[in-house]
Amino acid sequence: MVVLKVFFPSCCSSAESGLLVGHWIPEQNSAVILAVFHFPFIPVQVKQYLSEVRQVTQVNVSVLGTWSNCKKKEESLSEFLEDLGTIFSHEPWIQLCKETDSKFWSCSVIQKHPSTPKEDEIILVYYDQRKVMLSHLHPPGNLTNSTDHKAEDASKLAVIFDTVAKSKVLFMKDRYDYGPIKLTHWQSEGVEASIIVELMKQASIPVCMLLTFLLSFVSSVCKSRVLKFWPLSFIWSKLSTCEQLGHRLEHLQVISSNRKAQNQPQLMRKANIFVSLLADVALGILLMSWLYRKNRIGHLADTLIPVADHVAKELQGLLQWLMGVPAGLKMNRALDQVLGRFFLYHIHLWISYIHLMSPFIEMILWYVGLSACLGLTVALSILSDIIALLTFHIYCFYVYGARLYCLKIYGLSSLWRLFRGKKWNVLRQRVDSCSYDLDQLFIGTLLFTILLFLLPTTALYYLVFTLLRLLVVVVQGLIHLLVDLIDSLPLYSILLRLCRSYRLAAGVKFRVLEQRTGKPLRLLMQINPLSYGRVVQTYRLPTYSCYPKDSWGSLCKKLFLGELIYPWKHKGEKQD
Amino acid sequence: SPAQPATMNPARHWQKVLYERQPFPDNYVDQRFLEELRKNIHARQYQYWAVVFESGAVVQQLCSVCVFIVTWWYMDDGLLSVQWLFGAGLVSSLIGYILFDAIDSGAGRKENRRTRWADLKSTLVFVAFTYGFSPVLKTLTESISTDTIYAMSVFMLLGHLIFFDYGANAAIVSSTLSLNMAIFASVCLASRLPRSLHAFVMVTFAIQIFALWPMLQKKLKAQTPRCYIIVTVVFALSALTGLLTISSVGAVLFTLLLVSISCLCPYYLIRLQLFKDNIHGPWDEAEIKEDLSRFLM
Amino acid sequence: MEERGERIALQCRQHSASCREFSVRCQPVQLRSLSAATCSVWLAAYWLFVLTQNSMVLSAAIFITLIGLIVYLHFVKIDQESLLVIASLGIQMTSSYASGKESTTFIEMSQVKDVVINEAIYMQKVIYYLCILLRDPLDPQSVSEVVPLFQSSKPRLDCLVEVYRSCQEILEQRKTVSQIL
Amino acid sequence: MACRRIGDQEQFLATAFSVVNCGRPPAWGIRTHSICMVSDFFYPNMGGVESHIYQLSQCLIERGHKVIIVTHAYGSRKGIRYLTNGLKVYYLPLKVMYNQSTATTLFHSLPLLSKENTVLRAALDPEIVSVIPNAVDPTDLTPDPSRRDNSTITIVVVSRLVYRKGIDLLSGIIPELCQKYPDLNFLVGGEGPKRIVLEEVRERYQLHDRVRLLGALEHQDVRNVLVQGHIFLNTSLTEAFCMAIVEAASCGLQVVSTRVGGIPEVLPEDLIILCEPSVKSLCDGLEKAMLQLRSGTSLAPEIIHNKVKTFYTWRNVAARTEKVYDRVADETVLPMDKRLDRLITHCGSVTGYIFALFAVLNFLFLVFLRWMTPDSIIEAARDATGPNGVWTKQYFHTQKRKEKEENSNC
Repeated sequence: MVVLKVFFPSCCSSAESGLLVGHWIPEQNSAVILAVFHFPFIPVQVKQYLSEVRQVTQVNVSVLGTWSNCKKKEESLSEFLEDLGTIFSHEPWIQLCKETDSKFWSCSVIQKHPSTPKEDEIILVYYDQRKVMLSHLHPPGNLTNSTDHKAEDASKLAVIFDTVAKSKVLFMKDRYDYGPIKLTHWQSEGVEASIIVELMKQASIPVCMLLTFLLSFVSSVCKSRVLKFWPLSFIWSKLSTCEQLGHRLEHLQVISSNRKAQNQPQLMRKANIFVSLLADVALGILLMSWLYRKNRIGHLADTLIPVADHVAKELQGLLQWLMGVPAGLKMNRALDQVLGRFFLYHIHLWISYIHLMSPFIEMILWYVGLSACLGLTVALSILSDIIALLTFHIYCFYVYGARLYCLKIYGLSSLWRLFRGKKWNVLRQRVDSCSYDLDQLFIGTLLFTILLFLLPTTALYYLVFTLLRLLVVVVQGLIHLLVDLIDSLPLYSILLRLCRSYRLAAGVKFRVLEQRTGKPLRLLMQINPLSYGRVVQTYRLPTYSCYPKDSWGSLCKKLFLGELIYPWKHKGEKQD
Repeated sequence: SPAQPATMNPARHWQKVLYERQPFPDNYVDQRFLEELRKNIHARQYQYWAVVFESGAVVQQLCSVCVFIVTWWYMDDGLLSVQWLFGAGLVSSLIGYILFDAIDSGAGRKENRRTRWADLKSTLVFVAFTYGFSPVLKTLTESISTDTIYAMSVFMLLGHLIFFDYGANAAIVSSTLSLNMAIFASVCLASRLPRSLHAFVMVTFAIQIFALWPMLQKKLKAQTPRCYIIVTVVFALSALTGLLTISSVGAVLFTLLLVSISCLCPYYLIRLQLFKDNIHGPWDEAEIKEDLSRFLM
Repeated sequence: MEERGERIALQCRQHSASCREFSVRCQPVQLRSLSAATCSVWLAAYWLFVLTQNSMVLSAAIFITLIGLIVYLHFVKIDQESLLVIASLGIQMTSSYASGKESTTFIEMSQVKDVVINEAIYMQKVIYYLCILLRDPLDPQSVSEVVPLFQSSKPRLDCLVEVYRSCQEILEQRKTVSQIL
Repeated sequence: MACRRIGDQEQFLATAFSVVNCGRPPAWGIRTHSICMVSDFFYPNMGGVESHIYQLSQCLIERGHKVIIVTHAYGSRKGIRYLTNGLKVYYLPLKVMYNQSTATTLFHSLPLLSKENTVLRAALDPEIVSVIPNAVDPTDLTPDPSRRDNSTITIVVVSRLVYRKGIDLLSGIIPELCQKYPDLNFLVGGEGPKRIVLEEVRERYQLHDRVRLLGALEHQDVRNVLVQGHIFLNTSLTEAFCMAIVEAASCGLQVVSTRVGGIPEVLPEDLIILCEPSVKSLCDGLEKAMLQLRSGTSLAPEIIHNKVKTFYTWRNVAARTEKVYDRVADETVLPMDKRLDRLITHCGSVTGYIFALFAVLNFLFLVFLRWMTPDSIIEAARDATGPNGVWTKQYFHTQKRKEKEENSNC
């Protein structure tokens, strides 16, 4: 038993009687109807027209059968239709017949050569021609990597989609000229819009060229050797603003390159970059317009200095508290005093620095605010850098505390081994037993005791400053995460999925339409849109990764051992 | 097949081998089953006085701890002057040092290849470090409550007694750990004393009594057992006397402890040997009786 | 049919010789358990309200239950799972949620290697389930992926065997076709 | 259903036990059982226990029994799988605690060694304890004298490098013999905490070119190592069966071993030189073996292999195990009160009551579980592959019918 499938465009269901034109796929035993040629026509013209279409589209379009749409069955017509089969010889010859009062069509297939077995079942599949033509099929995730293989093993549906998409020309052809042949198929209505699009396409070429020129100039300036010297390059690598600018520069280069996108993913990538850039700049300008109205910058500057002052005061209070009996903990008084004074001196330095800066703050902020026109992400990056600069004293405290604590922890761990009569074997990477001399033992234990009793003091300082540092790191990390989100979100694809869900197809789904015995099975083929998750996953723009590299466990271990932690960005570089 | 009838040799006896298929079922129980079972092979006969002699090491160590605590008590109360303790320590150390070489007439020193210069260097290191760190020690535990320090010291001294090398061959023994715990306890206690000089002298004394004194004892025990007994008794008596001046109840309890360790415990050990019921057989893990460490020396 | 005390119903419709649809209807939304959950949340909120005298708590509780209900009906509770097998086209799985949302997956026949009943260990239990074996495009003899069917309703074996038999009948047709071609 | 650990002489039986279910009437002469093997160690892990369970199961399936194996999941290998001949394996998603063992194994992993020990420790009637040797697959372990270097003598040691395998003795033997005989080499396969001792000996006596430490060996590589040597040395301090010496003998090596545990029962006297567990005795034994080798009085590898080949076969083991299963299946299952009675009377005056308490708790837990998930909810497994496989037949019947119809249609 062989099943014959007829894919029929639903827009043709009300067409007048005529010829069914489409593509026959023998290996699937299915016919894809693309259009209906109306009566009357001259067979030679039809054949000539089809051969033209074939040349242009590279699809083997031919007359597959006849289509009759009439009130009641007429004997003469059916005979005539059968005769047509001799003129346009096709194997098999499909005869579709719709009676206006009934939803159920009759369909018959005539085989000239009965060598093939009897076909006793026909499935009619309705499809929306426009949607199928415009949609882009996304094969399931695991198949995407084997693209080269797909050519030969392409799924059946992909072939059908391909056929419809390629025969776009067939639909175009009829737009303006009313030639000798009348067809029914899907027709576009947005002619005016397409003219605007054409105009924009023309205009975009010089714009792109100008942009490319500008960009090459900027990038050559960036690459100049003056900026490569040590202190400058070091600063560049530490500032997230520079990285963000570099990233955007790359994006602009991708957009403005006059090479045409070769395939769908590249096209989508360009569009995504473009839309995300636009959205970024729009948001940035919105921010700017908000900032520069009503002298908000001045207000900001006026509040910033007191805030910094206030933070310093709070820190001083914290240190005073630590130098007393914090939370009832009894710490080593001498060491406590030394550490507390050291940190207090630092805060003092910091306050005087801030006050020195205060007259210029407003000006700096004003100029920095201008950068928002480059995009919200740039503004956010600058914000992150400013936070890093303003909390430099916290960073310093943290580093001192961590170094001291780290030293103690390492000292204690090795002295603890000595205490138990063990030692670390560097060659074998394990703990060996070892017999120490009496004096070694004595000094080791003495130092161990001293370090052990001084540990709580150091640990408390370390704990407090680590918490402060973590706060800053979390804020910076959140900003970076936001920037990354704006950078990587494929806005265009998401918009497409939202408004034209058929454009991004994950596959198809079928609905069984109501049916009657003796009539062919009718199915409605609909496009199954891609889920949002997969849209984001497929079209995510690559960014420099700024996600935490180490797990929570390793982070906790680092914190415990007193190793330095940094925000999620620039992990590899900041090792000193 | 394994179930071959036993006709080929009816008189064949069952053999305890696996490589041969025997005309017996797998769950066959032979008459000789369990005949290799042995009991109490390793049970040892102990001599009462020998065990008492061996318990001397424990008594000595208990007395050392007692003497140390008593001395610290005197120092803390100001009954013992720093100079006196330092002087006494110095003199006894010198005597001990001479004795240490005199007992085996320098044989041990030759074996260890340890020069007098090394001894002097060690002494200098001790003194210098202890003296240098004594002010730090003084302020070290200022903010920690005295009870905590006492608890820690007791814990450490107990640890010292547990891990001390009494001559038994057990996994728990670790003379390094034992000595370190004693030093830790002495540093803790020394930091409670009124002056930094006190702390210095106390730690020095701890080194003498916990590190040097056991070395001398070991040598005494090996070379002149009779002398060792006398020294032990004298040491125990002096410790008791010292304790008696502080607390008579403590002295009584300590006496009871010493007596039970040196007299009752050996007796009990010998009695318990009668109840031993160890099963041995060829399935036991074999013991390596040789000393294999010579291959790695 | 009963599964863990829940009633489920298997419905089989034959559209044509080569097209069959099986749908398993799970137990409908249980008003009792839903209202119990809602009531418990509200009671807790009321208790908090009595403690704190803050009416925000009550509005938050209402908001949370509403959100929870929507999420539950829209993303969690599956009302019906159906399987549409069309011999020459493929197999389509549809699960409809309580809110009416449907999620559909269609697998082309050329990818389907077989439909089998498999055993799996699930929540301390060994259960049977029906699954579609997908053919590996690189190596037609091997299986690239296993797609389980009726994941939320988990029908019992006797039910599965029925579906399995029908599926196999249709897959048989496909095999004969390929032999002829 | 009877469930018992069968105390035969295999060291792993503390970790693996079988559940025998014999509900069916005897078919063609031999009774068929449904057997469930429970073990923490199974394929893809490779080792003695793993291959034992696999081979035994295969032989039992061959004899018409239905066998399933229950083990824990290994990485991505979880769920239910079928192996050769329809051996069904349940890889349960259990948490692995330590060294591929789950909590249950860690619990009762007491070494039950020889029959005597089992009987003594568990206070059992010796009649219910059967001794079944382990089997060795001799087809893979064939000698290959061409791989030997006959200008020197090579002593092979293949064992885990742990204290119980007597690696400390080996560390004494190596310098002793290497200093005496300059043409002697050692080849040591295996890994373990005592490796460091061997490395230290090698460094100390500068024997890097003569003592090769191969590290951990896969099971399939063992033969490759064995055939390179002349003498196999086993220094175990305790051993139940010692597969290693049988494998070595099967590869045609002269075996020198300590006389501990069940080793004297494993090989006949002409194939093994038994020594006391001391460096001196083992050195003497090795010297004797070397002397035999030099003078040519030792047996040829092929002869040794042909002898060993007949000793321990899987079919034999399966047949003997089957008998134990038969006997166990005949035993009546004691009711709960009898079991408690037995626990209280057999296991000491105090511990007996404690055990009985645990038994009662376990029983209550079982009752609770049955209340939580009644039997009616649990799907009964259908035998898909065994001799009376349900589906396969039905499926093939329907398929055949279909085909006939098709043929008539065409």
